[in-house]
Formats: sequence, structure tokens, C-alpha cells
Amino acid sequence: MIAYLIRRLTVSVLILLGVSFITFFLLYALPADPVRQIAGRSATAQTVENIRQQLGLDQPLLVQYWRYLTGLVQGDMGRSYLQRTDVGTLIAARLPASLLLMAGAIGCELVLGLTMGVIAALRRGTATDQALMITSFVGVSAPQFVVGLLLLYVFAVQLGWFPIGGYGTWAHLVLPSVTLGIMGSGWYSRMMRSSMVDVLRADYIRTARAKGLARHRVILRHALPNAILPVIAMIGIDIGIFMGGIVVVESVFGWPGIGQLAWQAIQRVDIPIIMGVTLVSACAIVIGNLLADLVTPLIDPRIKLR
Amino acid sequence: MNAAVTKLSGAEKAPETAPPVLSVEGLEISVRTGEGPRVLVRDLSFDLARGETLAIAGESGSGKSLTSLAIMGLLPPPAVHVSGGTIRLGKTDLLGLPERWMRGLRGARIAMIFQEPMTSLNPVLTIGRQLIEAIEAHEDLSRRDARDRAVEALRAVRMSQPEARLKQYPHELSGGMRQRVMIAMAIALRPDVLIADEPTTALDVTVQREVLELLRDLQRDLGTAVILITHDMGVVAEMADRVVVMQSGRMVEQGPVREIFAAPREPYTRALLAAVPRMGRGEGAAASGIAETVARVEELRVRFDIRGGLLNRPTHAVHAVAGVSFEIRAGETFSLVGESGCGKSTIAKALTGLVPFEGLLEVAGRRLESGQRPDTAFRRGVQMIFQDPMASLDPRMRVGDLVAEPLVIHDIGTPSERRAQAEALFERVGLERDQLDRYPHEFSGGQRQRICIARALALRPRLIIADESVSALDVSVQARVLDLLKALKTEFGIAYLFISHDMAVVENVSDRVAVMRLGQIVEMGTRAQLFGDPRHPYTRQLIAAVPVPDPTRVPPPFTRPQGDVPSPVKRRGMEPRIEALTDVGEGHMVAGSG
Amino acid sequence: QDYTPDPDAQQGGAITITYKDDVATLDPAIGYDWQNWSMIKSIFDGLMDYVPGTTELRPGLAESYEISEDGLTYTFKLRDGVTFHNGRAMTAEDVKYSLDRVTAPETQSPGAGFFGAIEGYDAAASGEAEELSGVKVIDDRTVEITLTRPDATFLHVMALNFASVVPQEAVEAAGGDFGKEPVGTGAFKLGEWTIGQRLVFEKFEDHWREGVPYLDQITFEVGQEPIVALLRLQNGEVDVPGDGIPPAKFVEVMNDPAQAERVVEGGQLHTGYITLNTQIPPFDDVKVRQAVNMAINKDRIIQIINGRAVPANQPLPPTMPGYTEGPDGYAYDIEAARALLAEAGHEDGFETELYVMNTDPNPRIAQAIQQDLSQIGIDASIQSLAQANVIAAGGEADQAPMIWSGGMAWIADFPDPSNFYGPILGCAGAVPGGWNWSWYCNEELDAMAAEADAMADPAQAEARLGKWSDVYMKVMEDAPWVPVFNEQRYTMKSERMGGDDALYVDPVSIPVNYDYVYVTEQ
Amino acid sequence: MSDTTGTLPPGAPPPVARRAPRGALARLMRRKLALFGLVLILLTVAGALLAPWLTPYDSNDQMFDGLTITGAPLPPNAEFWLGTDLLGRDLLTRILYGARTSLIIGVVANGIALVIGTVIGVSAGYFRGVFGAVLMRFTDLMMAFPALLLAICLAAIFQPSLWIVAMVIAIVNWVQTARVLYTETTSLAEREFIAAEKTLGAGHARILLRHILPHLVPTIIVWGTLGISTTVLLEATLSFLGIGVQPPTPSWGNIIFENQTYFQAAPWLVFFPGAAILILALSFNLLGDALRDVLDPTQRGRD
Ligand SMILES: Nc1ncnc2c1ncn2[C@@H]1O[C@H](COP(=O)(O)OP(=O)(O)OP(=O)(O)O)[C@@H](O)[C@H]1O
Ligand SMILES: Nc1ncnc2c1ncn2[C@@H]1O[C@H](COP(=O)(O)OP(=O)(O)OP(=O)(O)O)[C@@H](O)[C@H]1O
Ligand SMILES: [Mg+2]
Ligand SMILES: [Mg+2]
Repeated sequence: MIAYLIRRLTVSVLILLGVSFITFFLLYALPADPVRQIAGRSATAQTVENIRQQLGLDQPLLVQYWRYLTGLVQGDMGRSYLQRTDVGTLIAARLPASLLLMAGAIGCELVLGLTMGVIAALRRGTATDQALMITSFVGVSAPQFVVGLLLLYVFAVQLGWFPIGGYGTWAHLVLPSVTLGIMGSGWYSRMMRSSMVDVLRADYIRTARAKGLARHRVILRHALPNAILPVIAMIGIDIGIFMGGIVVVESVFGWPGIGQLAWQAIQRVDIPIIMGVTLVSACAIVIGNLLADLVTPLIDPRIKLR
Repeated sequence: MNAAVTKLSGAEKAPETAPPVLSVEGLEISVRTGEGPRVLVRDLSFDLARGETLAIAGESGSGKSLTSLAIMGLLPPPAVHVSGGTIRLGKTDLLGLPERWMRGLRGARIAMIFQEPMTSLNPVLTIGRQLIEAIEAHEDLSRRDARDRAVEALRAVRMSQPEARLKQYPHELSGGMRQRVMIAMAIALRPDVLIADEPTTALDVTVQREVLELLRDLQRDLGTAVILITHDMGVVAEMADRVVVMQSGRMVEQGPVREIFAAPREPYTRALLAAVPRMGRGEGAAASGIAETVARVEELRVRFDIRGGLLNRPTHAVHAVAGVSFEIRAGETFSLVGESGCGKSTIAKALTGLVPFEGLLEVAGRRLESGQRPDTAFRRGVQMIFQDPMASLDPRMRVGDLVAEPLVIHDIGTPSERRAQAEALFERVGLERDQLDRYPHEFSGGQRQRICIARALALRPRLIIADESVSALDVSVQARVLDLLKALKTEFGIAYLFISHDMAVVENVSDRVAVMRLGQIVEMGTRAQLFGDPRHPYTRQLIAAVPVPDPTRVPPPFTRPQGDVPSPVKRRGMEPRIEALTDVGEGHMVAGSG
Repeated sequence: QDYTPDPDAQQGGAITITYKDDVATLDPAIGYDWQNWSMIKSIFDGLMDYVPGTTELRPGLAESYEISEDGLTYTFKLRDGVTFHNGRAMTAEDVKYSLDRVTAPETQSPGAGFFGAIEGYDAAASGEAEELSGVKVIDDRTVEITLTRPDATFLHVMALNFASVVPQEAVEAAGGDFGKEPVGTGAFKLGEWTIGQRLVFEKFEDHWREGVPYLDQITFEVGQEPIVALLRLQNGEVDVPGDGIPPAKFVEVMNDPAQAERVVEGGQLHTGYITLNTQIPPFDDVKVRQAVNMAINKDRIIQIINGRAVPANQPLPPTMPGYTEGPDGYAYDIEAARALLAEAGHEDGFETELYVMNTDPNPRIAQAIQQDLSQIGIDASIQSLAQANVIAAGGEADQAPMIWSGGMAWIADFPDPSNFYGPILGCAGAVPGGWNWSWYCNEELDAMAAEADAMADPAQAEARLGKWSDVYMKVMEDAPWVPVFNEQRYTMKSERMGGDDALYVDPVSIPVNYDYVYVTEQ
Repeated sequence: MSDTTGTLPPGAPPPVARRAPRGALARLMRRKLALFGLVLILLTVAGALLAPWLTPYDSNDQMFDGLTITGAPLPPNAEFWLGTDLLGRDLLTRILYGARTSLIIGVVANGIALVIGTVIGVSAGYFRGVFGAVLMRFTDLMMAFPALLLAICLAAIFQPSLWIVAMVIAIVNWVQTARVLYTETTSLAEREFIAAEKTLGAGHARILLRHILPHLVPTIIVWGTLGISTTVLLEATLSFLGIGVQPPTPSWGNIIFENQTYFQAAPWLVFFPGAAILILALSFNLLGDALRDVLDPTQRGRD
């Protein structure tokens, strides 16, 4: 177990290195000069050169990358070009909100997606199945901005059940999580349905029924844990997909996460922030995958970590 | 509810007058297909008396499993369903019962043990959970009492350390243990009727023996009525009071076991009994020593690494095959017997290039040395029939295509020739031409194995490896297949490497036999030498475990050797000790002192 | 000429204002964004200031100032009793420190260039000198600033955020994070700042201007989608949506009398224009540029943005001093445009590219322009890019033939006609990385502009504006731009907000002059 | 899980000699839903190709009468069946022309992603060893990238054009498919029938194509059809960032994105293109589901 963890972490670090390397070079290949933005409209060529030197942007890329890495090892993610603040601080201030939102979304995906998938599998081929299939496609196809505003309008403005955006209490978390989770729950329900259909055909389900177990017990205790395994592996992947969605969801709900930070940084080519956000989300993805892998043996004792 | 039932303890036979506990009348089971309904079982009637053991025997695909599922109300929905007749448990009509009521009866008054102990237990729940929930589903007991009942049930099936077992998962148990858990689960609530569908087919001879003894003891103690489904007439003879013989969805004969064995009325029953392999009836001399050698195995070793540690390096190794040598000559059937896990299949895999090996292999003049992979020509020379027919057929292909596939791979013939060949092969293995366009899941287990055999025959190889290939077949088909194999052997000079745990079959088909244990051969010789004069204690034990298809015979008491089974797993670098074989006369080789 | 306080104004109360984008920094030397511009104005003060809601200069931290005969020396007399938020009294040293700081290269201030006229600027900006030699502390209350050339805009420069006075010890204590822990002399001080969520400004009790501010507290909630901000405003949770009325809601709001009543409209020092790159053929031909000017249907474009602008015919917006009344510029006339194009040898039109920033409504405007151009045979493909990429493309001589300025458009830093010339139309901006995206360089006009700016004597103000007017008219003859419209600002306030409407569309303290607004009920 | 005790319908045709039609296509055609899906897809393709003949307007016509005086778009009416957009263009026309872009993105780009994902996932799962490990680490690396960011960088570096965008989307979207198929392939490769094929001498190509791939079809179909909506919307996100298909070229995604803030004032601008995406995705799903059942013999007798 320990050996496994160490091995996995080593691989993760290598992956993160790869991510940082590729991102770094991609970002500096972008056709936008950060120094111009810093210097402003009234700057002279001399000022621009000065700033370029101060930021070390006149050095060869590899040198810059090496500097970035050495900084990173010491916990320094650099300073934002435009906000003139430590990137680490900026991200640290916003990360918890994003993680909370992702956790909420995963919860929503699991609850909605699994329920829909299980019901569809049990009612296979019926109108319910078809309706759920359409619902899941609506979930996947609906633009998140519109879903978010719609939810906000109905449940916060009209019904007043939830606050109109913001951050702080559990009530604030519900609508953003649902908005972010709706797409994933569409995916999950489809996956859950197909894996559930397979599991329902298994011999041990027949055994469970032969024991005279109640229907819900057969489904919840025997079928569900077996069927959920492929879905769990998805959760890790999900975090990467969320990164696109949180930008929209966070802005609709005024959620103070890294999505908004990233969006602004991308618009203005604030490279240190983009780097930082990329690395942090890569970390989240890697950790998410690791967690998913660590959880599976808890559900399926046959799986050994190797 | 069970407590109210008076148990007839120790009764070998139920009184004729007592009302039947289960009665099936005019049962008809159909399947809906794209082309309309098809009847699978028709007009089946039988009664089951309290405390009685009724065996349902018959060829594969005759509808035995469907019947038992129908009684349980567990026919696979929605295609397969009961289309006529009645099933009564006591006075209740099971077919008319709503699912909710039926659920109350399942497990409590009728319980079932399935054929596949490996897949019939939920892999993600502990044994304890699965046992306890079965009890809790029917009786209002505290968790603690339910647990005690579970332990008691495990003890009843003679599991060692029952308390500790509760915490284990199915994959941590051997096949025999799993089957015992299944039985424990079935008897925990003392059901009136216990249906056992091929409870021992998947098990070793020695384990089979144990399980059978167990069932008999339990039945004697609890007075449960048992429906035992099997195609092994030896098992029928040892276990049953009465027999129902089925053939292609119909009952052909029914009667007390002694009568049926002594004087079968119907020709099918007679044929069935005639086909039963019996020990000591093997015939034919060993192929003479001058025949050419078709296959040679020299100092074969196969190791599977077990990885671990920080760098995931191999730390241990399973010495699945540890220095095995033998030769197979043209027209000879060479058998490997031995308990599960002794390395039989691994030898077969090495010969077919599925695992890397050390040593030397030679088939039809083509040599293969350590580390080499077989080429196409080598592969044409040796074909294999696998243990599990369902698993070894691609479920998404039509069986006709599957049988013709080797021809396609080796680029033989035109499509129509291949089709013709497939049809011919199909008939040869006892299937019909018009089944060529079906899919594997539409066949019974036995039928599927015939498909596998047909596929293996397609290339007319010099050596066919039959790994437990007839274990799943009913006796009559088994006999036909064995006859077929025999015919092919003489026709084309094909040799067989026959792998089985069924000593009776081995005794019937083999020219020479090798007994394996822990990856090594402990005894090897001609059939006569081995069965007539077994020298190694292990060989003797195997022979003693075989059920004898003679209901008049009282089986000798069976004792399983105690103590730890030595393990083929060794630390990396450690080699297993290889016991040299000594010739005790005329090529009869025995390990150690004998 | 000073401001008369609102007689109805009430003291106290707290309001909530929302913004979409996070506040990057509150460091006056750095902050140059839509949302932090007015916040910095409330936290800091400069020597000069504007009369609230107008473009008129008035003294700020300086009590009075004197300009020497030759217009090269400014002597500022500082006010007494001004204290920083940290309690220390402000002195002339602070003024000097602040100007040295904003021009020092380490500060990387985007506004450093504004101080180019101060003596010693070049040495300081290149890092050769530690300080600006032109800024001298005469005594605690007096600062003397020497210029290298007369500069009529210098007082405006001293009213810029970049010229705000900051306390050295607080800057040093913050160690690079002054932008997150600002200390100034302004009417409000920073209370709490939760990154990504909210900033709370609290009334600075010891503010030197008596009775200001009115409010006790302002909460800025950031990261709020404008549409949602409006919903919250309608729900009574927000007092002013900092980003104004979102276009998607504009018609709805204006059609509802109850809401329309609370809408505030005002002019802006803004011009939306298309740059035509004079270095890239065929835009190197003035006829082509003029033809393009004639081809744009400005009314249609204004209709597309729901009439929230007025058509423009010259670079300066109408509210800017120096605006030339009268001429209609190039009238919308497709026939004439075609004819001109044919004259230039492009009767079959040509293909080109139109760069635009990718936030609504700019891509839409670009599409309208595209359609107009297609009427005269010009096939312009649109490059809708992130702001940074458009700016980068504009800064290359051969990259962007046409750029629609929206979203990055010129909103004046200070209300003076010169502000629309230098970097965006003058030769100085026509360099790689510069902001003169037309790459238009007319030495003659540059000379005229320099002359105009040298007319620092207040007596010459009229003449100076006339000169500027001529400059812009001459620019229009060369047509490096297509001025399209001057945007009107529309914003909303909650019912309880009081104060002159002009404070909500303040031309300088964009978007709201926080110091002077108040609430009528609490 | 219901118990079937029903009897056969009277007058059911007698069992005939069963040699089912071998063509999967023929069987597919017998399914109404599949046919319905196919018809919808064909209609979409036809709409995209025949757009110039189907509508009297051009997709870029900013019509004078397409906006109200205050510049608001028109709701659906007799002249503009689906209403007009914010520039006074006919929405129906734009959706028809937009189908061209969206089909390329949702079908071609998504298809390419699916193919890359399948090839990488399946080969990594089947071949194991160093080759498989390298492929999987590469997949992990790609997976660790926030997809949107990668897309933004790639698209910004190359000049935006439809095909570049399609390529970028393909590059970004194959990862999940690869990951999922990898897992499935590893367990499939362990199955005995694959061993059986090997002993018959079947080559890797044959095993992969004839025996492994067919078993992955259900998963591929689920991911492929769900991917349609996701990729169409991703294209829109990229357009929105200025690195997608450039205006005024319509795509369903960018119609939604351009107008999403107006969804209360002009819901038709979001609803119709959204419905178009949904219908396309659903049609493929109907077709795919049927295809899956047709290809899975154990599911026969269920239609
Ligand atoms: N789901 C099904 N659909 C169609 N036909 C089926 C199905 N299940 C079983 N059959 C057919 O029903 C017949 C009886 O099958 P059943 O499994 O009862 O045989 P069996 O007697 O148990 O054989 P075996 O000894 O091989 O287990 C066989 O011909 C089989 O092909
Ligand atoms: N791929 C593998 N990796 C590790 N160990 C293996 C592998 N395959 C087989 N073994 C081990 O090798 C030993 C021999 O297995 P093999 O399958 O040859 O037994 P067998 O005699 O055929 O048994 P059975 O009668 O159950 O088929 C067993 O201990 C088994 O656990
Ligand atoms: Mg059976
Ligand atoms: Mg074996």
C-alpha cells in the first residue's frame, strides 16, 4: 500500500512536470506580449525593455522554465503580471471555493446520475427508460450558462428558496452544484445504466434473488456496488472536465473560485496565473484519479493496488 | 414457519403415503424469439416427497436448469417464461403467486444451489453479509442471532473457523469452500425443498466427494427434500432416491433409482446408462512404442511472477509447472489428472503459446525452445479445447463463423467451402446444421462445448489438447464425443493431451496417464499400470474419491488428508524441489520412493 | 466654481455595489481597470481633483498652485491637516516619494509615461536616477515641480490616480503587496478584502474634506455576472450594478417605467472607432480610407446596441473640450464610397481582416461593419480574439488591417483633447508594441499638437482648444480612423440611492463617485 | 426483473426455420426508433447541404426589418419562422447554415476523437508492456490538462479556422474515451475466448478488430453520442474566446453563446439551436442504441 502510494505519487509528479513544461511553452508561444500590457499605453520602448528585463522575460525560454520550476519547488508560483500579487496567494484564496463546488457537483452527479441510471436499467426498454435517456441528453446538451440562470431565476428569484448567488452557506452551494453537475449526471446516468444492465444479468444477482431478498435490497446491496465501479473511475476524469464548466458557473453564481481567476487571466494573458491554475487543476485531476483508484478496492475487495 | 414443519430425521425414503412437498404438473416453458415462441420444456410432471432426493438427469440442454429456475420463479425475464402447467409447494400454487409472496418463499422454503460457485457469490460482499442477509430476509432476528445462525450454518457445512470466514470475501475462498458457502446459505433457513443444479460439476473429484457427503448428511439431519440436477450418473447412483430422466425438454422416464439402474425401460435411459463411464472398463492397449512421437515436452517449467515492493519488482513466483517431461505418440491419448491448481492447464497453455516457458516443446516435428513463440505452422499442429465453453466462444459471433474461423485465419478454402466444412463438423459433433447461425448464448453448456470441439477439429491438428473438455457434458453426449475423438484419433492419427479431474473418464479414454501435483508429475504410466497398480498415495486417494454409478454399492468412507496443502508459491530465486521419477517397471514411473 | 454640497444629503448608511471582474489591485500606481479606477479615487487623493460629476479641475491635496511665467515650474502649496489612514500627517516628502515611485522602473506602472514632461523623467524611468530631479520639496507644505517643456495638461496629470499620494512606510511595510493593503488620504479606507468575493470600504473619519464621505460603508461584491447583479438589484440586494445595465436586459428595463425611472444616463469621454492600418495596402491609400468612412452605417450599428450611443464623426467625443461642432464628417453614402474605391483602383473591392475583441457586443458590431463593407465590395473576415491578442496584433505594423476598438476603446484618462492624440494617433504610438493601431504618423500634426500642448497659459486655453480642433479635423482628412459612435453610459441605482445623477455617470470618477453619493433611508 | 408468466399472443406466427437475415443493416432498419433517428440525421445533413435552396435569406443578411426600432430581435413570426437574432438575421437560416459547422464538429471532430481514443485505449489495454504503459502515461498526461485550457492554447497558436478548431477538439476529447476503453480492453483481453483465438493462431489485428472491438461498441456508442453535444458546445466556448469558428459563420454552439445572455428577452435564440443540438445527439443515440442491440446477439428478441 505504502509502496503503491509512493509509486503513484512519483508518477504523478512526473505527469505534473510534463504538464508544467508543455503549458509553459504553449503559453509563451501565444501571440500576445505580456510586457505591453503591464507597461500600459503611455510607455516608451525603454520602459518596456526595462520591465521585460525585470521579469526575466528576455532570457531564453528554457532558463525561464528552470527558474519557474525552482521557484515552484520552493512553493513560489510567481507573481501575477497584472495583479502584482503572489499567484499562490490568489489561488489559495479561491481554491477552497472551487473544490467545494466540485465536490458539490460530484455529489449532484452521483445522486442524479446514479438514480437515473439505475431506474433506467431496471425499467429497461420502457417509456421511463426512454424519458430518462432524453433527460440525460438534455442535461448534456444544455448550455450551462442558461441552465444556471434558469435555476437562479426560478429557485432563487421566483421561489426564494436559495440566495441569488454568493458564497458562504450550504444554501449557496446547491444551485451552482446542480448547474455544474447536470452535464455530468447525463454522462453518469448513461454509464450507470449500461453497467447496471450487465450486473443485473450476473449469477450473484440470481443468487440474491433466490435467497428471497427484497427487491430494493438486491438492487442497492448487490447490484449497485458492482455497477458503480466503472463510474468511480470517471470521477477523476470529471475534475478535468469541470474546469471548463466552473468558469461559467462561478460567474453566474458569483462563486469566488479559480474559474473566474483563470478566465480573467486568459483574457489578459496573465501567464503566471494561467500557469498556476493549470498546475493546480492538473494536481486536482491527478489526485482525483488517485483517490478514485484508492476507493475502488474498498468497494471491490478483489482489486489489489499494484 | 420452518419450525412448524416436522422433520423426518434419518429417513432414507419418504413414506409413500405422505403428501408431496412439491409437485410439478404438465409444466411447459417457452421462449419468445424473433421468429415467435419456442417451447423449451413440455409436459413435465413429478412429485417430490418430504425428505426425498430426486435426481433429474438427462442430456445437456434437456431443460433441467430451466425447470429448476421455473420452480424458483427465476426464469430469465422477459423472453423465457412458463407457458403452461402448475407448480405447487404444499398447497400453494407457485405460478399464480405474486412476486412479493414468492419472495417470502424463496430461500426460506425452497432454496437453490447454483452450478457456478465462482460467479454465484457477490464478489464485493463478505461471506458473512451474504449469509446473514439471507437469514434476516426471512426471519425477524437480531443481528446477533442472525450471525449465530450463520456461524451455525457454516459449521454445518463443515467450514473450518466459521467465525473468521464471515469476514472473508468470496475470492479468498477456494471453489469447494465457495460451494459450501452456497450450501450453507441454502440450508440456513432449513427449507422444505433444496434444488441443487449441478452442485459439483465445477469441482475437483476430492472436493466433489466432500460436497456430496455433506449434502447427504445435511439431508439426513434436516429431512429436506432435495432435487439434484446432474448428468453424472455416479452422483445419481450415490445420492438419489428417485430419478427423472429428461431428454430434449421432455421427461422420458421416472422411477426409484435402483429400478432405473437395474432395469431401465426406455431406450434413452438405457443408452444413457450404457454411456456412463465406469472405472475398470477401459479398453485398448497403449499405443506401441514404435509409433512416431507427435509431441514432446522436456523439462517444462512455467513461472508466474508475483510483483510487489516499492519498484513493483517480482518478489515471488508461482511455480505452476516445475520440470515436467513426457511424450505423446501418434494415435495416443495421454491424460493429465490432478487437483485444481496443480498446473494441468498451464502445460496446455505453454503448448499453445499462451504463456512463456522454459524447457523444450516439440509438436509434429517443430521444436520450440525457452522463450520462443509458436509460429503459424506450430499452431496448426496443436489445437485446444478449453475448460469453460461459454467463456471460450466470442459471444458476439455466430457459432458457424466461430467454427469456420480457424480456416479463415489459416486461409483455407473459399467461404462456401468453409461453410460446408463447418456444417460437416457440426454434424460430426452432434449438432444440427441449422444451428450454425445462432449465437453461443442460445445453446446449453454441453452444446457449446461441442461447438468448441468442432472448432478445434477444423484444422485437423496432430495434437488436440482437451482441457476438461467433457466435464460439462452429459454422459450420453460425453460418450459420443469421446467416441468421436477416438474415431478421429484412428482416422487421422491425432494424439490427445487429455486433461481432466474425472478419473472415470480418464480411465476410459486414456492410453497413458500422468498424475500431477504441485506442478510436477508424481506418477505416470499406462492406464493399466496406473489404475491397476497405483503406487503413489496421492494417486490412490484420487481414485478412491470417484463416485461409482451403482446404487447398490455402499461408498467407502472418505477422509481428506489433513494438514496444509503445500504451495507452489516460492520466493524469487528459490526453486521447488523436484522429485525424480523412478521406473518401477515397464515405464511405470513414480515420484520419490513411490 | 467649486462644488455645492447636496442639501438633501444624509450621513451614514451602507451600500452594495457589484462588479463582474475581480479587483486586481488598489495600488494607485498600477490600477488601471474599469472597476478599480473609481475605488482608488476614493481611497487616495492627488494634488488635483475634479468637481464631482464634471470635468472641471479643482485643487485636491494642494490648497493652491502657482505656474511660472514660462509654464515650466509648478509650485503646489499643500493643505494642512491631511492625514493618511494610518494616522500620520501627509507632507511634501510624501508627494515627492509618490511621484518618484510611480516613475521608478521597479514599480512597473502603466501610468509612468504620463509624467514624461517632468524634469529628470528619462533618467528616473530608465533606472539611472533614483528620483525625479524635477520634483523638489521646498518645505513641509510646498512642492515644486519643474517641467522640461510647457504642458497644458499637467494639472490633469496631477489629478490622475497615478499621481496619488502614498505613505512610504506603508508601501514598504506591504512589501510589494501595497495594492492589497492600500493606505491613502482618501474619503474611504479599505476595511476588509476577501479575495474573489468582496471588498469593504469604510468611511475615513479624519478625511480632510469636511462632511465627505456621506456613506459609512461600501461593500463591493466581485465576480457577479451583470445579469445576476441586475436581478439582485431588482430584488433589493444591490444598490448599484458597477458594470451598468447588461445589454441583454436593456430593452426590458427601459420598457418597465418603474425601472426606467431609476436608470441614469450620461455622456462618456468615449469614442468607438475602426482603425485603418495606413501601412497595409490598400489602406495606405487615403481614398480607400475615406471610402470606408463613407460606407459605415453608424445608425444601424447604434440600433444594434439598442441606441445606447450617438454617431461620431471625429475622434473627440462631444463632451470633450475641443470638440468641433458643425462638420458632419464623412456622411453615409455607399455610392460615393464605391466611386472613391473605384478611383483608387479597387472597383472590385478587396479582401481584408477586421480584428475585434471577443466580448459582446463587439463581435456583433464587427459583423455589422462587415456587412456594410461588403456593400462596397470589401470582403473583411473577422478575427474575434481575446483582448490581449487584439492589442498584440495592433502593435505590429503588418498584422491587423482593421481593428474595431470596442472593449479596448479610448476612454479618456483625463478630460483634455490631447489625451486622444499622443499614443493613439501620434507618431510616438506608431512603433512596434505601440497603441497607434492605424500606424498613422503625420509629422506636421505632431508638431501642431506639441505646439498646442505648450500653450500652458490659462489665457491661451481657448486658442489651444482651437488648435486641437484643427488637429483632429486634419486627422479626419487623412481618415486613419472611422469614428463610429460615442457611447452613452446607462446605469441603474436602487430606490434609496440619493445624490445627483451625474455622480453615477461621473465622467472622471468612472463609474460612480462614491464620495458624494448617499442613501435616503437606512 | 418482473416475473414472466404471460402466455403467447394468439395467432403468433409458427416458428420458421431460423436463418435470420445476416445484414445488420436490414435488422437495423426494422427498428422504428433507429429509423427515426436516421431520418432526423439525414434531414439535418440535407438541411445543411441544401440550406441555400431552403431559405430565401442569406445566413449573413442583417435585415433592416429584422430588428425592432429599439434594436431588439423579432420573435418567431410568419416571415421569420424561428425569429431573428440580435443583428436582424433570420434564425432559421442561421441554424440551417450552422448545421454545416456543427456537423463537422459534432460528427467529424468528435468522430476523430473517438477513433484516436479507441486506438490508443485499445492498444494500450491489449498490448500492455512498455508500449501500453507509455501510451497510458501519455493519456494520463493529457488527462491532467484542463481540456479547455489546452484547447485555448492550441487554437490561439494556430490561426483559427473551422478545421483547426475541429482538430483541436479532437485532440482534447479523445482522452476520456481512451481511458475508459483501456479499462474495458484490459478485462476483455483476459477473457478466455481471446486466449482461444490466440491458440487458433489469430493475429493481433484479427483479435482486435473481430473480437475486441465489437465488445467495445456499446461503450463507444455511449461516449460517441454523448460527445456530440459536448463537442458542439466546446466549439462554442472556443468561438466565444475568439479562437473558434469566426463570426459571422454560424454554428449551433456559437448561436447559443452569442445569445445566451438574452435568453429571457429572446428565448428563441437559445431554445432553437439548443434543440437542434439535442435532436442531433438524440438521433445519433437512437441509431447507436439500435446498432448496439443489433450487434449484441444476447439482446435479440427485444425489439
Ligand atoms: N435464455 C434462453 N433463450 C433461449 N433458449 C434458451 C435460453 N436458456 C436456455 N435455452 C434453451 O433451453 C434448453 C434447455 O436449457 P437448460 O439450461 O435447461 O438445459 P440443461 O438441461 O440445464 O443443460 P446443461 O446440462 O447443459 O446445463 C436448451 O436447448 C437451451 O438452448
Ligand atoms: N496468469 C497467472 N498468474 C499467476 N498465477 C497463475 C496464472 N495462471 C495460473 N496460475 C497459477 O498456477 C497454478 C496452476 O494453474 P492451472 O490453471 O494450470 O491449474 P489446473 O491444474 O489447470 O487447475 P484446474 O483444475 O482448476 O483447472 C495455480 O496455482 C494458479 O493459481
Ligand atoms: Mg443446466
Ligand atoms: Mg485448468
